[in-house]
Amino acid sequence: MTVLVDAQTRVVVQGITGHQGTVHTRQMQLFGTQVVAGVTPGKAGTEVEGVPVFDSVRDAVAKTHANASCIFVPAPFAKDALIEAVDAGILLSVVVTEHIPFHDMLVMYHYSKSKGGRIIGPNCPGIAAPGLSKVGIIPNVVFRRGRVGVISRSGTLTYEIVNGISEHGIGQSTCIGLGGDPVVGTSFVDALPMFESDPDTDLIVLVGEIGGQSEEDGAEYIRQHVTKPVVAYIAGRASPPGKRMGHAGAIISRGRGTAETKLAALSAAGAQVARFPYEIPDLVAQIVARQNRR
Amino acid sequence: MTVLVDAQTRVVVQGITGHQGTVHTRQMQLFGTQVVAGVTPGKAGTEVEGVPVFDSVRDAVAKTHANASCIFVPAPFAKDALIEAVDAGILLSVVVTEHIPFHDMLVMYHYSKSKGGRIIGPNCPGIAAPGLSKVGIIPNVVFRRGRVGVISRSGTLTYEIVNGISEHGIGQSTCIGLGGDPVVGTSFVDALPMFESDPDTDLIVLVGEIGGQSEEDGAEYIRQHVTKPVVAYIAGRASPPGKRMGHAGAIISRGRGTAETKLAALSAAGAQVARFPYEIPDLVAQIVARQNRR
Amino acid sequence: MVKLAEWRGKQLFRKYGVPLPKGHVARTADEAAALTRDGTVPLPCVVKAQVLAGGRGKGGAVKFANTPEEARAAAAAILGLEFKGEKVKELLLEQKLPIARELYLSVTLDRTLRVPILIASAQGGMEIETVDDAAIVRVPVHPFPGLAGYEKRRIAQALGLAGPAARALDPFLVALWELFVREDAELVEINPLAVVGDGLVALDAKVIIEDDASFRHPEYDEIHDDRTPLEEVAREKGIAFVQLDGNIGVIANGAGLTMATLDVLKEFGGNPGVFLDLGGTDDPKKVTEAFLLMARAKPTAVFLNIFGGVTRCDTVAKGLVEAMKEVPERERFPLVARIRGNNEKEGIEILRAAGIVSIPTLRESAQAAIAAAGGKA
Amino acid sequence: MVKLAEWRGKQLFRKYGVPLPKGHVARTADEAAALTRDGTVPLPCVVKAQVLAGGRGKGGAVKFANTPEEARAAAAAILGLEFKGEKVKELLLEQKLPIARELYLSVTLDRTLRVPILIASAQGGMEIETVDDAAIVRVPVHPFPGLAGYEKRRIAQALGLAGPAARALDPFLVALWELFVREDAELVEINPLAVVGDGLVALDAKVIIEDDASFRHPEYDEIHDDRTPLEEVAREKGIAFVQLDGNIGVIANGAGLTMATLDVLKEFGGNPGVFLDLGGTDDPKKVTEAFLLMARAKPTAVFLNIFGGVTRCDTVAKGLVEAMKEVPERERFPLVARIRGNNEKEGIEILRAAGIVSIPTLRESAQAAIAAAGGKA
Repeated sequence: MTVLVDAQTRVVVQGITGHQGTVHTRQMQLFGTQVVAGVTPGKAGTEVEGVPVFDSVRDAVAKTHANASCIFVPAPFAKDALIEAVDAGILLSVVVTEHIPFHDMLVMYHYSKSKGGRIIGPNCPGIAAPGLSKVGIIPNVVFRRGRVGVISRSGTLTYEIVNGISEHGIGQSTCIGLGGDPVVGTSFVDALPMFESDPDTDLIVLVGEIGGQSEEDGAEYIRQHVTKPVVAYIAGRASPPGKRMGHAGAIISRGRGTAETKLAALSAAGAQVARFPYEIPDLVAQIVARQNRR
Repeated sequence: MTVLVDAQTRVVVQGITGHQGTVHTRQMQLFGTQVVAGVTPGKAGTEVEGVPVFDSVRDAVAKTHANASCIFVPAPFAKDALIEAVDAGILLSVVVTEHIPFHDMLVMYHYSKSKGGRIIGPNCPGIAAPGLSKVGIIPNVVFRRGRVGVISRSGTLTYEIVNGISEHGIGQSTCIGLGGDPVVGTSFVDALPMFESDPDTDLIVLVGEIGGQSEEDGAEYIRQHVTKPVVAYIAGRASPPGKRMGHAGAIISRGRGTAETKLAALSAAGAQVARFPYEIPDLVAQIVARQNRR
Repeated sequence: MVKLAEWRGKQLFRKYGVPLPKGHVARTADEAAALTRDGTVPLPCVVKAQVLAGGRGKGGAVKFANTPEEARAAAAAILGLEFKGEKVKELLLEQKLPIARELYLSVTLDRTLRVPILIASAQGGMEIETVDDAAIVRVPVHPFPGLAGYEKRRIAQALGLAGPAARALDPFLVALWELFVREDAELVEINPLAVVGDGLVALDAKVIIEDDASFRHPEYDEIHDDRTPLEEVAREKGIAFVQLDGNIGVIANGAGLTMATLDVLKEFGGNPGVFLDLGGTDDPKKVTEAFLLMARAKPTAVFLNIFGGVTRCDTVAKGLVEAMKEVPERERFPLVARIRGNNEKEGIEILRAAGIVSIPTLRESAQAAIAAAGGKA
Repeated sequence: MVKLAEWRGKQLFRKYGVPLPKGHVARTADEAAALTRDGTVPLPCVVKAQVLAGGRGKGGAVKFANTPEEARAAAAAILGLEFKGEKVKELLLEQKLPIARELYLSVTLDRTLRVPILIASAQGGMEIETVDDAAIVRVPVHPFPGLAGYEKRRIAQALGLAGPAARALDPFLVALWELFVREDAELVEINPLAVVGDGLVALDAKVIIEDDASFRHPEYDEIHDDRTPLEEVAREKGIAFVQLDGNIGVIANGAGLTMATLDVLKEFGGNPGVFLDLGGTDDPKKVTEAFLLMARAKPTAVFLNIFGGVTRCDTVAKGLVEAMKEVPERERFPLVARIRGNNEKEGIEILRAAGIVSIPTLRESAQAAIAAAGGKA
């Protein structure tokens, strides 16, 4: 068992003929991902990096049995692209596109959910399981195969942290970048149980940011359900609090959403809290050393 | 196991203080149904036929653990009532109300489905499992406990047919009146598997009408999946074809939807076809006699 | 259902941004001449009878005009025509456009999939039933996200549109979808949808609004469709009433039972003339009204087939007896009853007291009704 | 995000049918006098500064007038005021109404539930954060079916409304919901929502439109909010740029890494002054632009922290070196770099050639940046 992707994952890249789509198709292939199809309306019959391009996801699925999608199409068309993937029977979609209106994402999320689908992102680096498959844009070089699960709201910071862990000689089972948008398809609470039940994961690294309360919700989940060790870091202690959502937003979060409340909640839930990104590899190494002694 | 309702079914009646709501609450009680709550906004704290009334389904569920709803509220408010039931966690709703705009029903159906709910109706007589529970308005007197399952698109015709079967000394396991509207929550295709897998049902009576193609779809399901004997009747051979949906509707049905196509499909699927309602009890009796000989 | 005349359908089209030919309604020949003279309707133009039936072109209900005088003559020729039973009272005058191709586009309900479905064909301008199945594309649309990009592309492709014409299709699709959902339509059809240069124009408009949604649409209260006068009265009273060409009146409760009753009557050689579905009433006054309505249809005999459920047999019997009193002696007709179910005994007793016999089985009562109507048809 | 001034918010309210006091915008004192004299704005009236900040009442930015001359005087007093950093250029004049009670109503996004959420309180007219939690009701609404009847009833009850006032609430709720969804709002707030007789009136309007939806809303292209001029330039160039009060400029890529960089700088006593998030660019020109923008903010030193993923280290290095050439000698500042990841070696080499040293660890590079900026704050 693995988390979300494995060697059987067959990826269709929506927006494959765009710059990002093409670049990351190549990178996914180098990672070992089975990229079986691309979709760009009007470009059927062409190829990108040896991958056949189709006019629609339906055609792509019919011809290649794709079972996961990686979406690079521009924000104004991302909702349509996701609906197309869901309607074609794709149950896992990684939405890399940034700046998707959250109203669109609300529809994407609930529609996908009603059909049994799962979205990672939007505005996310995606998923990577070293040695098996990658769906998204996390740089290949940072990974090393191993038993640490990584769940992060950040992009580049995730690369930095995974790289740091790898430089300590410790590998990862699966890494998920959830994306930093107000509405994400998969949050900490959704991802934690996958890692908790994954026999290939021994410990979990959680990387959060200020804003929202998904880290607090994740902490509550950890407190109640997670038995594996958790190392957590929250970025943004020194940043000005965001003003998004104004007063009414403040009512929803009511004294949550700051670095302090998140760190306190995670700490109370039993997570080991890193104050800086570079402390994470050390904490992970200590736990791995203890686990190896057993 | 039973079909949809049993002795554990706890009914909340939405629109209980209306004339129909009150009358049928009493009838359901006489049938043996556990009617645990009623809902009429603004009438909380009152009682109807000894049943406590609440302002909202949420309150009713919290106080009485209702797990099924029977909806009598007028058509303009029926959509809201169903959404309220679904949001309160009710997974089975019998919508008796007639004249609900089909656009409303499209929303009701897909929303309910997305939450794992099931709707019977609208514009339907509901479900009855003699000796166990009734949710709806089928007259109590027509039933007799037994092993015949009845699925019907009609109202009064169902009563007539069930009564005829009972007068032959043969009882019913469960009877479902699906409702005759263009969009129904549960169609023959949805109901047939429940009866096929119900250990308390030995044979199935299917009562259809002209229009639409749900009988043809049901016939296809019977052909592929149903092992129990089926007796079928289609009303409307002598009726003028409906003009609903005009030309475009004709394109969708394309040579289906008439009494002839329905009867032919059912017959080809192995169902015994009655030409008149009064032939059904005889056909049922013959099959029961054969089954008893085994 | 509320079928809208072409010009009303086009009013809705305009509200939702569908490109239309320049046009205007006229109710007299003078108006038609004036509209073309002052440029409200550019010439040459087409003059179309505003009737609900199809086949207007072949039926002489559509004419062309190059001058105001021709427009006047065309209008005079069409106004007052009796077209498939409908008298022409209104005309729509529209600019005649240079049409490159005629397409078909509609949205209606798919009962099986339980979603709206878009139907498109590159073969427009004819009745869609006559188009080969392979030339028609059907695109179901889920009501939650609504019309998605890939669905629009499928339709553009099916219509053979690319480039600017495909872009021109987009507002049609959005408008059709929005109109269908927001106006509670059961059908929105554009046939033909004309390719004119790089653009598209809706040449005809067929919109049917669902009856059950009429509480949300008081704007259609005034619009009648092809009901007979008695059917119209029935509708106002909430009784399902349909006139056929036979002589036996049928009163039953519930659509299924009513249809089954017709099936049995027909089987034994009877000829149903009117059917009337009481529905689930338990109001004796409504029964009386229904019965008087039946009397106005002048049946040779009436067959009453009631199974009491929600409706109680004694209620129906009481209503019936009241009604019989109001029908004048010379307008009376033989009545054969079959009442079963809830309060059956009381009902039978009330009928018996009024001299009406109730026969318990459907087969025998139907045969008795046929005999009462003068035997087989 | 696009914060709309009260009068613009009310334009949207009007479009969606929300009852408002009679009112009009004025930009001069003469206009204010004329509007009240000719009855466009009935007297007595309220004269309100159209600024985005709250607390206008206490801050002297709201005045009352009983005569056109008083309206002129009030307008003259408010126009040109500097209110919380914003200059008052526009006024909204509105009829003063007899208010019985003040309520609160808003809709925004609940990130956790992933649905819009209606928030209501019977305690309106004050900042909602100061209202006790128990006096606030939150009603999440699923975007597919939209606002349902029972949800409306919950809100009416929470607001203490019954009878005609509860019925008067209905159009407010429908309008708030429709506006929120169709106009891509992230907040729609009515505070206070005033009870006036049996009716309800929106006295204030706060509408924030989501930035990411701006491609659907060209109508807001002209509206600027509280960004500084440099932030405005950054926005046009698609660079995330925020000015703080410190002296060290931070350039990083990705929001998380940028925030982590600030955390580390602050920990070692540094004082970040500007932060600039390059995002996932791999265009050297964009790096150059970003760097020149940073130069205009006049930092004491700049700390560049890049982890190359999508962004390649050599791309950033090239863009940086180009930018340094364009900054005049006397405006230059010390630069401390840390570049890691994709094409790290090439990037380090390019920087070294331009005389910029790259320090590999975050801790040491941050400390070097603080030292370059003149030591701890």
